[in-house]
Amino acid sequence: MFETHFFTGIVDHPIDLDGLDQKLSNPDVGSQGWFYGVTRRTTSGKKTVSLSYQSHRAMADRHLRRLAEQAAEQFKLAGVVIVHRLGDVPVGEASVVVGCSSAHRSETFAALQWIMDTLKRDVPIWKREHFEDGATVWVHPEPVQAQQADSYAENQNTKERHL
Amino acid sequence: MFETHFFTGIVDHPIDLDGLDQKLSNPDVGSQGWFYGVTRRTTSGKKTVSLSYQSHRAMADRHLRRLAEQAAEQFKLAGVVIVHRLGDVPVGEASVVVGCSSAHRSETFAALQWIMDTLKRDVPIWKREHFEDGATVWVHPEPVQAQQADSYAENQNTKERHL
Amino acid sequence: MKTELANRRVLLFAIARDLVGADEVFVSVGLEPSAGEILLQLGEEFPELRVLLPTCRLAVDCEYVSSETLIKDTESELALIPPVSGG
Amino acid sequence: MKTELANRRVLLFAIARDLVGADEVFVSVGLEPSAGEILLQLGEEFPELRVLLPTCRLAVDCEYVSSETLIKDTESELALIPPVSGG
Repeated sequence: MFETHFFTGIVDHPIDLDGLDQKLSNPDVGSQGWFYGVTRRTTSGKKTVSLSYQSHRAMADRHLRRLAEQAAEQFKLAGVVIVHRLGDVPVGEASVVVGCSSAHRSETFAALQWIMDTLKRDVPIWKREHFEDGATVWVHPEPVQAQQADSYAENQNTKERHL
Repeated sequence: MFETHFFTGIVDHPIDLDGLDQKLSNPDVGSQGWFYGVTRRTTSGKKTVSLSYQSHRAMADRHLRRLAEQAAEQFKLAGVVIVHRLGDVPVGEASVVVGCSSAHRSETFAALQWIMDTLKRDVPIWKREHFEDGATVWVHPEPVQAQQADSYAENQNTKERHL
Repeated sequence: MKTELANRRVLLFAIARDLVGADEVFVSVGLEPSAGEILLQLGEEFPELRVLLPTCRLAVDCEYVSSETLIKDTESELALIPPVSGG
Repeated sequence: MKTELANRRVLLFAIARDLVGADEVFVSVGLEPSAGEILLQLGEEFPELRVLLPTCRLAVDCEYVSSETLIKDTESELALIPPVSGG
């Protein structure tokens, strides 16, 4: 028997790190890993004041939950925590916290990385950077996979042939 | 300029997780990762009550410090925390806590894994398992590398040839 | 033969929302459009989205779909998802 | 020619300590022994360590050394390090 404890969610307030710690407590599990993504002050020379996050909330909620479930199955986790904050996240505060626990550390580490990579690729959350000089910019995301980018272009070509 | 904050040590009491959290706070760093090694209740069917740790303390202290310095250089870390607890560590409590912060998460994850792997191979700390039935056993460590195991055997051969 | 058309609502987010200046738009498409047709029609009706669209995915009822997927349920929620940048 | 001998103290830890029943032992070796000679002599004088020694390393003043390393300083601290199991 293998029971997994899940805790995922989107929040509009500072993430309560101490409270989350409790979610992974499990006397049968030896290895616990955490990742915090934190707003940092400087990005390529410009001073950042805060990041603000927007999401398709229902979809993001569902995808965080699914991420946790897939990670638990793939990496045999006993516990998974994924929490993402929305709205303004000032410098030094966490926008995302991921925690995993498992019997062995290799699975804990692999799961943390897989969750962060997949979250950054698929969960509908967007980040806007607010600079000290008042400028704001939607953060340029990871390069979109060719396959995804093609679907619009393909349709345009198809349409043009049909004209 | 690149400044790194180190915090390493051996302690004889429960590890203060909240306190350690502060050690990695840095407004210029976006990525923070933690690993906790926790005593677990069950090992291959037998119920564990606690693990107790012994060390060559001066040597372990020095090697933890060096581990942190090497990791900081190799993975461009802004902060490194490594704390190991000695003596009895009851089920559910942490025996080791490692924390790393860096600009990017790939470095944070790589550093955490490297530190744990190297710590388990080289830092002179030993773990004894105490079972519910009163039995105790020195935990069989990771397989010793052939090179290390050879040095005694080689010397014996040399000696025998000299007899 | 006359093609029956319907207005479908599409939710916008992040940079797409800023480009159009609205958090939802309506596009005029056939009764069972494919996701690709929705994306194309967004480009037709909102030229300001064209540079972005090649990088976007469409989500139907909170799930990503491929461009061939047909949207049969007129109640389905459609969302234009620009490249995400959470974390 | 007579070889001059000296007693060198070696610290024991964990299972080595349990096997011998002491947290340090003395072995009789030459004046500038190699680490390998220390290990060999431990096996000679403490047969209960023999099964363990092939997996052990010697540390001199808190640093691991190879078996050829000569121990020149008579004040150096010697420690027998069985396979470690921290974490």
